[in-house]
Amino acid sequence: MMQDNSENQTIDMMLNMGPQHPSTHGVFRMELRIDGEKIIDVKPHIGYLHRGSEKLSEGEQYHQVVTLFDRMDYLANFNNELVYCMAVERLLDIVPSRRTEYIRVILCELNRIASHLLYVGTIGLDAGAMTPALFSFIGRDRIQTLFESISGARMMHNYFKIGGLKEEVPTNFVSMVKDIMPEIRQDIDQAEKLLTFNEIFLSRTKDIGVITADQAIDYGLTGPCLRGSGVNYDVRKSEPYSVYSDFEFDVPVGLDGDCWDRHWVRIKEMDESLKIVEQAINNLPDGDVESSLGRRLIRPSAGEVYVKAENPRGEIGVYIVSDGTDKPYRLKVRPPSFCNLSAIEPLLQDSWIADSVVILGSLDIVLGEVDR
Amino acid sequence: MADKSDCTSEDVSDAPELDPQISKLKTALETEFTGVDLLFSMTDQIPTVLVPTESLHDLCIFLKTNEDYDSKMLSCMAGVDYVDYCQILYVLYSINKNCTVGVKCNINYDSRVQTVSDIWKAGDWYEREIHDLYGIEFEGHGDMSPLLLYDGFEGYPGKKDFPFYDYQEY
Amino acid sequence: MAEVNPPIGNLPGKSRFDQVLGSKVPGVITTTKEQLFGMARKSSLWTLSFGLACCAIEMMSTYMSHYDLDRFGVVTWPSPRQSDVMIVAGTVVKKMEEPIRLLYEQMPDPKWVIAMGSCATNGGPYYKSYSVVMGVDHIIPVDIYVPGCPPRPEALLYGIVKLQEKIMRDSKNNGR
Amino acid sequence: MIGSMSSYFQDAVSTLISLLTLFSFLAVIVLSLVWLERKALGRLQLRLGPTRTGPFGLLQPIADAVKLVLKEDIVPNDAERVIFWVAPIIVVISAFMLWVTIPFTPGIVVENLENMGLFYIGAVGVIGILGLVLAGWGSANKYGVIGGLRAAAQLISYEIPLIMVLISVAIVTQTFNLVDIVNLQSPVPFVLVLPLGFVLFFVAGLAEVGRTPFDIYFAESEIVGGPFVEYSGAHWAVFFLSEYINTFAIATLTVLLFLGGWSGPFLPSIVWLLIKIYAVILLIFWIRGTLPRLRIDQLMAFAWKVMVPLSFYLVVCCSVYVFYEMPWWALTVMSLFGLVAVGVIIYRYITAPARKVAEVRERLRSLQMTQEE
Repeated sequence: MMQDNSENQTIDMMLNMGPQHPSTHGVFRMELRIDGEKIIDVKPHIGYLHRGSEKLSEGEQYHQVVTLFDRMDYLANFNNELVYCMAVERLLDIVPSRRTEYIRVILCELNRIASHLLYVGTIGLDAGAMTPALFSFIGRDRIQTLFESISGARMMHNYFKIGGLKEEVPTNFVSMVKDIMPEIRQDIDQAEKLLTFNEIFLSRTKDIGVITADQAIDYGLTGPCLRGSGVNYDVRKSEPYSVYSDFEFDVPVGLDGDCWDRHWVRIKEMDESLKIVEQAINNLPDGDVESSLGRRLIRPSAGEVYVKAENPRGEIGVYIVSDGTDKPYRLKVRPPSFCNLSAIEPLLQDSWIADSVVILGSLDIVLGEVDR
Repeated sequence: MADKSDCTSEDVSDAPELDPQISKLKTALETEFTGVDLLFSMTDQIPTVLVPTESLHDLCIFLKTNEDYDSKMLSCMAGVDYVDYCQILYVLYSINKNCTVGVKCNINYDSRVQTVSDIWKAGDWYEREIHDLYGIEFEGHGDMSPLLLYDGFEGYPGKKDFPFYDYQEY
Repeated sequence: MAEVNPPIGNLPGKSRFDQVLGSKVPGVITTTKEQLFGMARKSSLWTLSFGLACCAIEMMSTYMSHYDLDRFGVVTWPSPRQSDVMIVAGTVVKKMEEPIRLLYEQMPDPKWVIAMGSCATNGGPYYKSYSVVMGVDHIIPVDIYVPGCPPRPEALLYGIVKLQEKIMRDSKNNGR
Repeated sequence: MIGSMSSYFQDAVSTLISLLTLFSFLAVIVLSLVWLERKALGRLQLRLGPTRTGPFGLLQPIADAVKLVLKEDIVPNDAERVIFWVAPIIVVISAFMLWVTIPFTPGIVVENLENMGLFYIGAVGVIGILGLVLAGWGSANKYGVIGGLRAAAQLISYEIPLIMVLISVAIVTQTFNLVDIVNLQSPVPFVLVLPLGFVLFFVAGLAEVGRTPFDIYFAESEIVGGPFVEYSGAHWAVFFLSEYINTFAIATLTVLLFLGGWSGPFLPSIVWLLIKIYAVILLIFWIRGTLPRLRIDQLMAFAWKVMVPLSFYLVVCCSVYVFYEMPWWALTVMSLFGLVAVGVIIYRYITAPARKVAEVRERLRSLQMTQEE
């Protein structure tokens, strides 16, 4: 090692984290410039999972694009399918039946819980606790089993069709969901109680990774990351889509905008989601879930549409340009994780190396969505 | 697909006067930007204005600071390739007013456009992405290194003439 | 694309055992020795914790309580130096190609690769894409392909059992 | 002359035999610990742990060990070869050296150093740190360097309270001999006399062996294994071995110093000792399955602001007790007072996490009130 005896001085060290690192949540890579244990500067690199989904969807018919949306945010498959179907439905100017909308909302909210449960597990792993991950996956498996009995797949459901659902839900759908709800509540408690008020976890997350409300809006943060900073913004409330205006629920909001507040917002959000599921399953209307389009090829008239919805990770927007053919002319997704991740530079500055993984975990990114 | 590319402004801007959101946007902007060629339309339910490249930056600052629009959040930035030019859509959102405004801008591939990353930090990565996919240069943007693609990637995959099935061995 | 020449039938590299004893062990008991070692190897497949995309979530599910890969002695290690199996779970993108090759080369012999999911097998739903490698076998040698998009945890379990069978078969045939 | 030579020879042979016995005994212990850890953690996490390798997965650690020895042994190109090779040896030798003087029963011990048992333990226990730092430095990996430096900072800081507790035990018992210390605990184990000492020793011991929540220096989710990141095969197995030997040593010392060692009714003494040791080890595994990891600055703050003052207080208490020849429960009271009072004061006013807990609880209460309204 180089050493200058006449004048001892410290030099910064470059530390590469990722793309293969146990806690970069996939293939995110960051170059940290560190001084001892302190991070001075960070340079994020993404694109290690850039699959060109947007370009690919220009070559697929409208019905086929749903599969690509499944794989974009692979933790919130139903939510992604919903926003795409809503966009095309608005392009075609059709409205699905009320039963369809209710079933969609139930599945989306259950998916939100599944996604947040995975978050609880991963933030625990990042902070060094391994047991919450195993507990939270029990609840997640329960939800996935329910999804499987409905759609036939544990993750990539391909269940929402434009204007309807692929098929009617099983006859015991209502009883299945009602049975699963107390179990999920128990699983959530079991997983998060090991963490949320644990003193070590508090000291690892409280006042760490603070982002103010103005800064968060400037960076385009949405979802729990924005609400953790105290901004009450939820697309389900501000511009209710689907049938969300029928349900009563609160939007939990944090105060300080630190990692713990983001964590807390997510924990509370799961309770709210359960509330929505409960209301929806009790008032599930009868009717048809078949799309009014049938199995015809879709050729929407030329036009543009921008639709947004609330994903577990934040606001997802879909911009579709149609030129009257059976394939979208251009499809652009506004991925919530992409914007949330872009705030990593101010968040990581002057934090510790150990904090960097916790901050990244509290942003709860999905690389499939960041890179698309 | 290229011959259908003229479907943008004309089709949807049939009756802009009928929509109250459009007229509101029109009155707000026309006092400030006299002599600038603005074209108003609706993108689905979002009032949208098509601005020339030169006045894009000023208009964005205006929409951010204007009390009625207060667009503190750059929600989305999407590039669309219309073969001979590229259209960029800026979706601006105001949390306080709960209103969305769209700004469109047509850019020729040989020209440059002013960056908005100094107005909204969110624009930073969006512009890098659009640079990756369409090859548009943003003036005043500090770091234009590839974000999604790797160094040495040839071509601009967002463009319509970029091949689909042509598999390149890396 | 650079050439990667895998050892035929995954012959193990030089271990400490071989360096010390080397040729001193008589050939008569070789088969038994190899089989014994094969049993040890197949019972402790430590995987590299390496998730790429969607399949990584199902891979995590497999490690967790319900499916519990630990029953088979499979645990994850964060460093490639301590792992035997690389489960390529997800789409391999051209930008990710170099790191994957590097990781594979960092793993000590004997090492195995499981291509999990259709993306890692042949590109899957992204077969038209401009940035996706059509299967991880374009980069590194693959032992087990697990089909599915994403494969169910049971499928991955089956893949690991198949890999164990393969290890035993290889050790019986002395690596051929 | 010849007689002395042969006696030396006999001495050497007997020492060699006992060392070999110790080595094999510890190897078996480590295998059992690996199995027990995976099983115990599995049960904590609602799963089974290894089941396929042998009955109840009992052969799992053996398979792991055989596989690790058979793995390719990689020395990175940029590594300092000598340091890279020597580091694991230093670590494992220091781990074994500790065991030379630790008695299992009055009879079963390699060499009971009568006048300096505790002193020897305090001295030898530190050598392992050197190996960790060298391992981090020699592997020419930045994660390794960070891990090595973390190990140095952490282990040296927690050595102080550990040694202070050893000193206070020595003050109370007036001996360094571990066998005597255990015999003195026959009516009342020291956990009742020195509860503070027990807690301090256990916590500092957890930090010494890098167990959760103090597994900072090889934190898997941050620095990917720290000093061990570049080690593979047999070298890594050596680190693994020494880690478990150290865990076993800390548990054994806790039992010997505070839990009455091998004394107990009905069963043979060695069985009692092993029961107690495994109980302590299961406690360590339980903590591993429950708690998250501290951060390096919090870890150091905890050492210097909580552990070190408390351990000095304990030494003062023990000196006062010995000087004024008080009854044994006086020491318990003083110790408990220290544990409660000093602990609470430090907890409330010095350590940062506690303040935050209060803050957060208050906010939660207010939020609940608003929700009820």
